Amino acid sequence: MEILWILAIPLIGGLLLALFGCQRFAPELNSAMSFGTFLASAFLTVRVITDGPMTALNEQFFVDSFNVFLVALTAFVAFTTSLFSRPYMRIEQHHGKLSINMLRLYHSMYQLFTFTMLLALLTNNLGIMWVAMEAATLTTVLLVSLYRTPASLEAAWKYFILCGVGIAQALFGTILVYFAAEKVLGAGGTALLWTHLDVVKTQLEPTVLSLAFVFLLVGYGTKVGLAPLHNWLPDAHAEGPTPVSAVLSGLLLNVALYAVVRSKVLVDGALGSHLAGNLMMGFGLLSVVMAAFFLSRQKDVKRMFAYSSIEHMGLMTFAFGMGGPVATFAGMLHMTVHSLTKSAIFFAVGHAAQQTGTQLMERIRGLIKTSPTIGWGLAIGTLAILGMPPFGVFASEFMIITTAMHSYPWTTPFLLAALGVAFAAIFGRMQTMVFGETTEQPLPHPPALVPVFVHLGLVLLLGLYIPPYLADWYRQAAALIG
Amino acid sequence: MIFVSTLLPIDVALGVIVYWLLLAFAGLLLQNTRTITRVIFPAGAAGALVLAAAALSGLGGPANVAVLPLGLPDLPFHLRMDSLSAFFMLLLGAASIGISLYSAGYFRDYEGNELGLLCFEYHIFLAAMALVFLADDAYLFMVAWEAMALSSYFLVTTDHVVPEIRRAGFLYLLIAHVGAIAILMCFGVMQGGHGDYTFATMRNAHLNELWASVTFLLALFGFGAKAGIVPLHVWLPEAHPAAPSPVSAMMSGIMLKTAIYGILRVTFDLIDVQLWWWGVLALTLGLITALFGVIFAAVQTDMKRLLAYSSIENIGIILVGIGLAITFHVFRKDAVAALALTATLYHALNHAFMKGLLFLGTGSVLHATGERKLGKLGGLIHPMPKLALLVLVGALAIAGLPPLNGFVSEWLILQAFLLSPGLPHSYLNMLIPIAAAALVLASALAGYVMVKFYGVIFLGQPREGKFEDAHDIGIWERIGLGWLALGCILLGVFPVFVILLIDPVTQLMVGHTLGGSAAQTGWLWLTPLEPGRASYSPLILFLIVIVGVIFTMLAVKKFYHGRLRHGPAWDCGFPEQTARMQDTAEGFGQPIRQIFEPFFGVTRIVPTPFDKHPHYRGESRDRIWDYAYLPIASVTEKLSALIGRLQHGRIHIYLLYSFLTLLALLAFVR
Amino acid sequence: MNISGILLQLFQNTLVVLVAPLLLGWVNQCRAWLQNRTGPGILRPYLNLFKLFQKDAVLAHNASPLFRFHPYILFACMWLAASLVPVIATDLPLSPAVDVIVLVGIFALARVFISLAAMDIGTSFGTLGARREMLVGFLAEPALLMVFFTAAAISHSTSLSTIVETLAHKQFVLHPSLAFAAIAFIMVLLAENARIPVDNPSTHLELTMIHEAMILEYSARHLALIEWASALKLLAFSTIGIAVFLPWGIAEAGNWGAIPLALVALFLKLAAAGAGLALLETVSAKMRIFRVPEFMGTAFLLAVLGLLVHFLHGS
Amino acid sequence: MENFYGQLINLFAALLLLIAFGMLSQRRVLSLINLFAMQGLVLSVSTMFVAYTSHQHHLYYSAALTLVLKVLILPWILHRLIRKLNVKWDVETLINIPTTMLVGIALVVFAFNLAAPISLMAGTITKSSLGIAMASVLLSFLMMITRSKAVPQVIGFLAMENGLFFAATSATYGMPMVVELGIALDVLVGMFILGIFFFQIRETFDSLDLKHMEKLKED
Repeated sequence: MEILWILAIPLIGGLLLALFGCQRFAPELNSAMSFGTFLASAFLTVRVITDGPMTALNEQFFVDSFNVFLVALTAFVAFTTSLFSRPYMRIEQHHGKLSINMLRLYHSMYQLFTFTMLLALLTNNLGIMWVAMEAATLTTVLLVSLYRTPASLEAAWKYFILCGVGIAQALFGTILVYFAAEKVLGAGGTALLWTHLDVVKTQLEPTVLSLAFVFLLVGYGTKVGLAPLHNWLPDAHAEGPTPVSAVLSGLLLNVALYAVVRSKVLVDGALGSHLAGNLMMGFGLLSVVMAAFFLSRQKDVKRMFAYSSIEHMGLMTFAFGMGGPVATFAGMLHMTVHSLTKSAIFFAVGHAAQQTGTQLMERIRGLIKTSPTIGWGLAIGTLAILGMPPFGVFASEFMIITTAMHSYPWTTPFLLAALGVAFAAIFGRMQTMVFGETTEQPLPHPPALVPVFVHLGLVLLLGLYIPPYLADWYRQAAALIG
Repeated sequence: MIFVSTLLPIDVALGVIVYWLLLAFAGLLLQNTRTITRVIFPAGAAGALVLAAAALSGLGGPANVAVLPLGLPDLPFHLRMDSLSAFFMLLLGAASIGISLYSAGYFRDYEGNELGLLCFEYHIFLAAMALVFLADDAYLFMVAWEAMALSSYFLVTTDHVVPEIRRAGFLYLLIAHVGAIAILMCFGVMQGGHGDYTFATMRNAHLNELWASVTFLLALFGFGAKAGIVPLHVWLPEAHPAAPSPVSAMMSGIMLKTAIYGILRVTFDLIDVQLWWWGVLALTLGLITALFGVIFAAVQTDMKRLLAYSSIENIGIILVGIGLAITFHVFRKDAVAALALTATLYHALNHAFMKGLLFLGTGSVLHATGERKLGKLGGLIHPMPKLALLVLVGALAIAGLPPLNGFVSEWLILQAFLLSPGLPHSYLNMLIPIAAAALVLASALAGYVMVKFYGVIFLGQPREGKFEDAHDIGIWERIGLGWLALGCILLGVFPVFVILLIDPVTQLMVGHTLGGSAAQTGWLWLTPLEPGRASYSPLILFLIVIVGVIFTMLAVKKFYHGRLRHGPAWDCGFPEQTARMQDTAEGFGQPIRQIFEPFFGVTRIVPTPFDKHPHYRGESRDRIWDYAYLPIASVTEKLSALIGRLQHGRIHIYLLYSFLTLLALLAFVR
Repeated sequence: MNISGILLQLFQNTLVVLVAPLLLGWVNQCRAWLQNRTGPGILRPYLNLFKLFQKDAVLAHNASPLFRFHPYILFACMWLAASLVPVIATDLPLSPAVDVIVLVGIFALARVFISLAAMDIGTSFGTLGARREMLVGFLAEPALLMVFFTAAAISHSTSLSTIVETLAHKQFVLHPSLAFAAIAFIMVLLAENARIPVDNPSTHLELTMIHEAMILEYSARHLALIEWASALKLLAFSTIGIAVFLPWGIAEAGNWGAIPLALVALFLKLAAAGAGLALLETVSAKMRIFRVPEFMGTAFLLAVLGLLVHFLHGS
Repeated sequence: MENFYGQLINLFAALLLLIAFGMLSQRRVLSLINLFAMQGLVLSVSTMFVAYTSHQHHLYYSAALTLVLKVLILPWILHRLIRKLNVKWDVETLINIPTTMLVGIALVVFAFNLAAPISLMAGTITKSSLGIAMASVLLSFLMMITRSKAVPQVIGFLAMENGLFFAATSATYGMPMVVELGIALDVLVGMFILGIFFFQIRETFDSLDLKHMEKLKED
């Protein structure tokens, strides 16, 4: 039942905001809708944790502890982001960057985007999952080009074409999976249902599935932002409005990775080998290393953090690729903390950019002086994302790296070297932005930094203490996807 | 010590840590200068006192263990307090009492909000260091370690408006982080495959020689980065001057010792095998570090940089001790190993007091004159006699002069050197005397450095401007400095008691103690092995000197008419004397620079005879920058430029990437 | 420690204080003879001290307490050093309190104090002297210590008494290492006591002066104490040299009969040493100040070499 | 009879591939659109045959869907667009057609080899055409890489969609209806958004040439 609510609220919200998007209360309505979604997802989570996995609408929808955790995360971050976007967008409008119609578009698309992500997470049907992923692209592409600047148009075009093409490969992969499943489950609806596929995964035809996985990996991997398919990501993050960057980086990538992980489970089950895992590890490692080296060349702050997202998605992909309880646990923990931290960082960065009127890092100075909350938010967030204890990112990285040392020792030097380079790059720039003298004016509207500190607080908590029920929950999920 | 009987030392230590954290948040919330200086810092000092007491009672007691239900789900926080950690906690507590009390006075004219933040970071820093000593699993250790690094980083960048300070902070945290990565890998190697990261399992895990060596090297690198072992020292002379003086005192006096703790913990406790060449490596590195540090200290022109380099030197001396201990331990000469280890720990303890005292002293000088350049200071003994006296104690102590504490530890190390012969390797036997010579040279140079430091700051006449308005130190500063100075004297005069304190640690590390033989002829006489071979009684020495002085004075008073006139300085009848005729800091260091020319990248600005305003400047740079660090930076630069090309901007190229990836993968799985 | 020990200690204390100027006078006298001058007489130093104690003390305006306090410390240190060296008997009750390393430490303490005092007034010559003193010192100190280490390595002990015991009363062995050590020790002695070729004790207003430059500002009683202290230092070094390199004749522990003999031996040795010192000073020329580090470095290397030779012979 | 239809479908498949090559080499936008429409037609007809032979009724729907969407609506939109944007006659210079062709042939060979083992195990009468489907997907990919203007690139994108659809029908008698509809919806919406884009791009860069959009890069 909650599933329907979760999906219905944002859908309705999208339509409502398409109608009333011009009203003054649109931002509040947006937040309210997101809050509703969050509540529903909370109820769903509680039920799944108590009653275990379940399906709905003759198996079209399906929740287990893996995707319910992502659902909760998505709904939560979507909610906090909507809170942040309210003053942010007001300030943008105040600066004359946005017209009222653009705001309407933004709000309704925001809700629809949430809807598509939740659909992709909740559906049991791989085909529908594909449709939802494509829809997620479609809903965000106009948001990326919201400012209508040449750069934003270019970014949006690249985003659209690259992700579209990538997704097309994923469709081919899905077809192949269906083709293989049809042999076992017979033609028709059930052959694409994850629950059924999971049962019979060992009987699926290996050669087909290996081919299928290649297509799925390239397809969804493009959306995850794995190197060398990542090229759309920095542009889109840098040029879109900050709330969009936040949800893209914090949520969409997770959802895409979720799709990859689901298919990995099938494929490894069918092949009985570790092929899929190895491929993922390879891509993950490549992404981490390349992103680290890209980082040291950035001038635009949002672009830099986009690359850091690539790095962290690579790390997660690596973790899920390694498999095993600890690594998977770490992967999911990393998903959580990364979404929270990265979105928090984007919130802070957004306000910083508004305050200084630029995203160029050498022009941003002395945030701590002008607006300490933004400055400290950025500083702490950056340190957290760099894997500094006692923040949660360190916890997950610790588990990932130690597992890697344990089972793939040769990878650790690369990982650690990459982390070191990334540290030098990001930290050096953060310092110049946060510290020093400045002559900036404070913002016209008070910035909303409650979300920032809520997120960072959670991350800090997760670094020091992972509540047992959360741990059990993650363990269940890890057991599911092994 | 009633409370100790009722609850374990580790509980008390934990309590103090929590208490410090509470103080930190209190400071952050209050943001009121008066309250923070008058209440919170003294309260922190009280906490330090309790911690020291707990550690004292924990020394020699059984290792007591605690597990907190925090941390990772399958790796909760393990804590353990054995003699080693107890000793270092004693160091932390005892030294930070003085520093906190001093801070209570020093920070009195900071603004409230800034001070609130500073107080927060300061107490977090304290708590983190204590937690490092308590940690008994890799995760908690890393958390505490990095929390320590972070808090100290923010303390260093307190005055972040200055670009140099930002740069210093960046360099510091970067090197600290690289070191932390190495430490993490070191733990990873030590757990040897059965993914359990508690120290307990590491103790039980057996490593073959190769992996043990890898572990040791990683630990040496990782902890060396924090300790400032050459060539990882570059952050130290940048960060220490940048920080507010109590923070410098804390970092140099205590934080560097956490690295020493780490090395000892890994080498003697967590690894079950040692190899003799580790000792030689540590010995050599230590000597290089010591000489390097002291030589650079001699040519510094900034008083805090000078002290920072002197810290490098002392770390080198400590490392030499560790190296000796390892070597002897490997060759089963545990008595001598215990001697070397005792000397090491003793010196660590001494350095905490001496360097704390000196850094705090520079803080007061800075506060009174607003001047850090030695070239502008001078004659401060007249406006600030109390400070001058207290700092003199520290300077003499760190110069390794009897009967103060610096001398005792160096004496012990030299004894260890002298008792070394008879090692199976003839090369080692050759190396040991040379090493001893180098060590002696370093400590003699330390005397040079300290004469320069004290003489240029406190003696003579102010070189530029006058410091009439330079006020002497207030009551809190006096208490803090007094405590540390007292420590320097007592540690120097009653060595036997200190050695008895250290005994349980050496027992734990090398399975042998010194106290039995050291105290065999009573607490008055320090006899490392047997009275015939070497003995030293600082107290008697002290008394004799005092008696001698008093006797002479009385005699002179008795027989001398005591007529005394005051006049201008004679100076061989030199016509006019100006303060600028005294040696500047550069001038005083010049002979050293001439002798050790090749060490430095020297840049000189020498005036021509026709200059209206002749201006001489000599600058000695650290060559290691050019040889070690800049290449690494440029390589990274090039690599990232190379990879940056991939981000080409043409969508066709991007499509081509995906296309090729697809084809490659298809070909691969096929 | 028994009463006789205490008596012996007191005796030596007084003895060294009284004898020190005599040695100084003797050396100067010998120098004069060697340079065909009629010298000032052996007792000249005593008269100097007496004269200085008559004069009024003149103190520079910005002299700090440290400046006035320093002569006493210097005197006490040197007195202590001189009186703890086993010159006539090896079982001085106080000698265990101080071994060779500590002895070096005491000299270092004195050096640091005299340099600080020199910097106190803030005159150009004073700081110059202090700098040079430390320059000489930081090389002389390790050299001296290395010399002692050689002796200590031979006798497996750093306490002077034991060293003397071993070298004088155990079986007679020629130690080649001691040869190196002896040369190094003499070089150190020249440097430490401000003798030619390192420094010239009998002149002011030389731009290359070291020791004199430091005490320019002192007068009357302070100067007297300093002079006396340097005489004591010379005595201490000579006795140390004697104790380490020609210890024969020094009375063994508890052997009271040997003490008068030891006393005679001591005076003979001192006379010889003083003459030798004077000879050295006469035949050698004062060197440029920048050559001093090389000189001291040579001493240091020789001392290390001695130690190495000792270990090479593996005794 | 069966295998006659089978041959017929294979013939259509061959046509599809031929058209794909044609698009790869076609310079003029207008004829590119026509080719695309033709491809859609071939696709729907072949789907119809498959439906008829395999009695899979839902395939009729999807054939109809294809007809409406890919033969009528999309080409119509494209025609309108190029008329509005008045790029109707613009010709783009392709780099060296023979090379592109050779690469294309290589791709076809690669695709066939890849598909061979799968085709064997396919139970459908259209088994052999799976390789062709894969080939046309790769060819459209290649086309997107070689085109330097926006509209042809999009056409390549849509052509890829065709290939996928063909793969679906040929390999598995089509996906479940829900999915088919979803995909169709996505394609349609995507087309609209692209249309919006063309105008935005046009009014920003006053040309649809992609060489204006190479600013965002590392330098």
